[in-house]
Amino acid sequence: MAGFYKVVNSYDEALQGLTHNMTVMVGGFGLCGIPEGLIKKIYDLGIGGLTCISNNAGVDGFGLGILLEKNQIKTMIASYVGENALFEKQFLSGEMEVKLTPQGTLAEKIRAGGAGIPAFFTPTGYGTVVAEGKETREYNGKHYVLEESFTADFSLVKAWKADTMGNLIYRETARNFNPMIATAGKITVAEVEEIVEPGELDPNFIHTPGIYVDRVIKGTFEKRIEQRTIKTI
Amino acid sequence: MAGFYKVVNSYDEALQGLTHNMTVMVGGFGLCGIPEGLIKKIYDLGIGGLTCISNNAGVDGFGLGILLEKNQIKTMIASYVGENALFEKQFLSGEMEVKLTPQGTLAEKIRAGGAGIPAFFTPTGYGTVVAEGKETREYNGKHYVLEESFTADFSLVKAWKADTMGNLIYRETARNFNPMIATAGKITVAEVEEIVEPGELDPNFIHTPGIYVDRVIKGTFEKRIEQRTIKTI
Amino acid sequence: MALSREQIAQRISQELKDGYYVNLGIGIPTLVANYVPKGMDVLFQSENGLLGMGEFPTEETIDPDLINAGKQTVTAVTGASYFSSAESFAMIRGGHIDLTVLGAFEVDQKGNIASWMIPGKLVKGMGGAMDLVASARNIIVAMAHANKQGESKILKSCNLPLTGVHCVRKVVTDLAVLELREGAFHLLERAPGVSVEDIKKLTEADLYIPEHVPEMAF
Amino acid sequence: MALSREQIAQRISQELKDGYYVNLGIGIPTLVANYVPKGMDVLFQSENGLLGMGEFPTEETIDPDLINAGKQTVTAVTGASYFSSAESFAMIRGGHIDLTVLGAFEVDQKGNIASWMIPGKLVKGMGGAMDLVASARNIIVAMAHANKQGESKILKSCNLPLTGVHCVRKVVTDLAVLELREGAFHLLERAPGVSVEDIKKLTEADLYIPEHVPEMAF
Repeated sequence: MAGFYKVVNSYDEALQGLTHNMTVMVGGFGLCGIPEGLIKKIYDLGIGGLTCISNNAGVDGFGLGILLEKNQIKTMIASYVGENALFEKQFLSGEMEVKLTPQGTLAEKIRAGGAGIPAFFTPTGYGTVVAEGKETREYNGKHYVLEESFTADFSLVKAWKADTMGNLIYRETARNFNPMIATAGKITVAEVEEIVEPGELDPNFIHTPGIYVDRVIKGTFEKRIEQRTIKTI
Repeated sequence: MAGFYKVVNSYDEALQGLTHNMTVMVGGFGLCGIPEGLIKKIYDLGIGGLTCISNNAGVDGFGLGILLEKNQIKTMIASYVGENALFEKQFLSGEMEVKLTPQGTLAEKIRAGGAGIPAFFTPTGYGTVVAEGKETREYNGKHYVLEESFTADFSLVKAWKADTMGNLIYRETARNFNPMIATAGKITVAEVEEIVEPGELDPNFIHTPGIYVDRVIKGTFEKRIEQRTIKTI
Repeated sequence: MALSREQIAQRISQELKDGYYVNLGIGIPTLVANYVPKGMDVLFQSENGLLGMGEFPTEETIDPDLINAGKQTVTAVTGASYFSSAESFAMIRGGHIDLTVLGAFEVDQKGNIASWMIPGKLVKGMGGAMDLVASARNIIVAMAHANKQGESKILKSCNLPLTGVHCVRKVVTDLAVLELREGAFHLLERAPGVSVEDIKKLTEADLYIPEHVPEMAF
Repeated sequence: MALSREQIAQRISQELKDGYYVNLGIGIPTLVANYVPKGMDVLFQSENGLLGMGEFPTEETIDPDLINAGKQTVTAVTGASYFSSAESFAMIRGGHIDLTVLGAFEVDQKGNIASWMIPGKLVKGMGGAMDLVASARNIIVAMAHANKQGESKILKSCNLPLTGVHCVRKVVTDLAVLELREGAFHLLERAPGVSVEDIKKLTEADLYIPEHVPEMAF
């Protein structure tokens, strides 16, 4: 299917159109399931002023952490950050704005963005700083906060396998935020471990249908482990 | 896992606790992917006054259509109905109340119910009768309608395979409304074609995690076809 | 001469582009799938949960678990995927479908469409039509230009209950191709042998007629 | 004597029931998994997208694609499932988790909990804690009864920024098991060798003391 052949052969092609001050969503939970090569390419290109939406912000020298070295992130939207010294420094100095968002609200805001839902009520954060300035409402005696959805100029995800038409499957907990992020970008790029021919992925078990994916690139992954824990017998 | 063994051996057990005037969600699209035996059992039990949430209402003598024979449905919430004469009669005579809901809004209301979202904004139905009496709001120049979520006393779904812990997978377009409905019932019963041992379903490709499913029963399915269309060469 | 249903579908197929994801409504729109230009790849979405709908099955391959939104047995093409109705309408509502083709009873010059309900007749429901028209980036309506009594269905303002507002962009009827621009239907093409005067007569809406209105080419 | 972290976890494990789906927070709550009573089956949910979290892996089975919400490498039990973060929090927010155990800096008699932010210190974020406390049907807080300066952390009203309101039901500290009923903490059990007086002294909140307060049994 020529019109649906989405494989690109270079990171330059993969990120074509990404420019300063754009909003970029990046999949992954900690260092698990992150599009390593695409992040590295943003670093190499030196694109700055980015608003970055991702559950975490990497560690010193790996993942989104490398973008801090050149101050490429202007605003970081995440649920949990500060696993690295550089982040802490830029956060405290005010060089970078950080908008903390509860993890489930973050996931749902991204899912809503991709699904054409501009806003929804959630119980999360009611009565806390998260609800400040936001509309609240009671349903059946419980209180809810109105949250608006997120979309992005570019969505960068990491998948296990893709076919050339952009259908994706993820592996284990490396799935995390990737499926929703894949739906919420004007341009969605998937960096994957393996690219197969259409028909090789079972249509019954595709996690992200190709309609959401604009470009597919085969990456190589270090898969660095953040907390190496081993059973002690 | 004793505590997670959810298989029941009779339809009586499967529907235990279902009583008159309850709200019941039923999976399926037309006659595709419907819990045939569970519907039949409601008919046999003669439970009435039901509020039934399902995309369609079956045909004469099959699917939800059989519940009309004994006037068991008081209120029908669906996106498309009237494929059967009995439905038409009860609808027009006012014996049954019918609340038509756009298909995507119906799917999202059920998904929201299971996901703890009491209400959301959707563009669907703005400017039509569907939006009458509902709050509307503008986001980025586009108009949206506030829709509230659905939950049910019982959710009845049809799956292809279950393991004994209630993990489910669906097959092809027989998936349709079943996954959301599985999440939105106080008690969720899955009628399936095959029951396997835990571990036999790939954990990477489970459509409905067992946490949503309370009871599993092995059914036998006629799988009646509504519109038999064959290629004419 | 007025176009047949097949010819309307054939004309609409000229609006397809390589790599388009397309949702076709029931009726004439379904026929568009038969006229995909050679060498062009298009994927059809069926809102019950299938991306990559193929042709009807044979007696041997018929499968009750595999139907389209019209509840007809179908097949799936290579590279297809199945998903839930919630995911399907997330796809639709999120604006991921490139082109939606659907039928209508009436359209008007405000871009409104009425396609689901005729007061006094049995109401079967809107199915997915309201979601599709509220969400699609690009909607083409396939319909008859007038009813059997010769009354226009291309109106200043719809009479029937609406399916959606401000959403119609292009209309292909048995007589003409119309595009809605700034509150008026622009007459882009006419059916072979049908005169501009014929079309004017059967169009209640404001109609902008360019100097040259070519005949449709097939 | 005050309980150790392990003993707090052990006491909380008595609240488990066969067939429970449980989410354990970071710290003491994680240890609860080590004390599941024999013959009882419990499934642990990890909010990054795993239902059925198992023990830590061996050097041979370690897998960077398989971590828990604390970013530690883990394993999955038989019958586990993986899903997206949106699905995971749908599960949490929708009230499908039977029991949530999490740590806290402070709790108060209105059922409020503060666990994510200390002004003046670096704020790392709330992660999934706000979703968990806003949604769980059944929340147990595992925490120290007082800080090192002997100041109570069981308060009339939390001082720190809140994680959630009106959500705490039960608190297990190094000194006591408390249950919140009608605006007061009821002292259900005391740690072995700890007197009711000791607990009263270190509890700022309104404390209801029944006639008989048994020692915890392990």
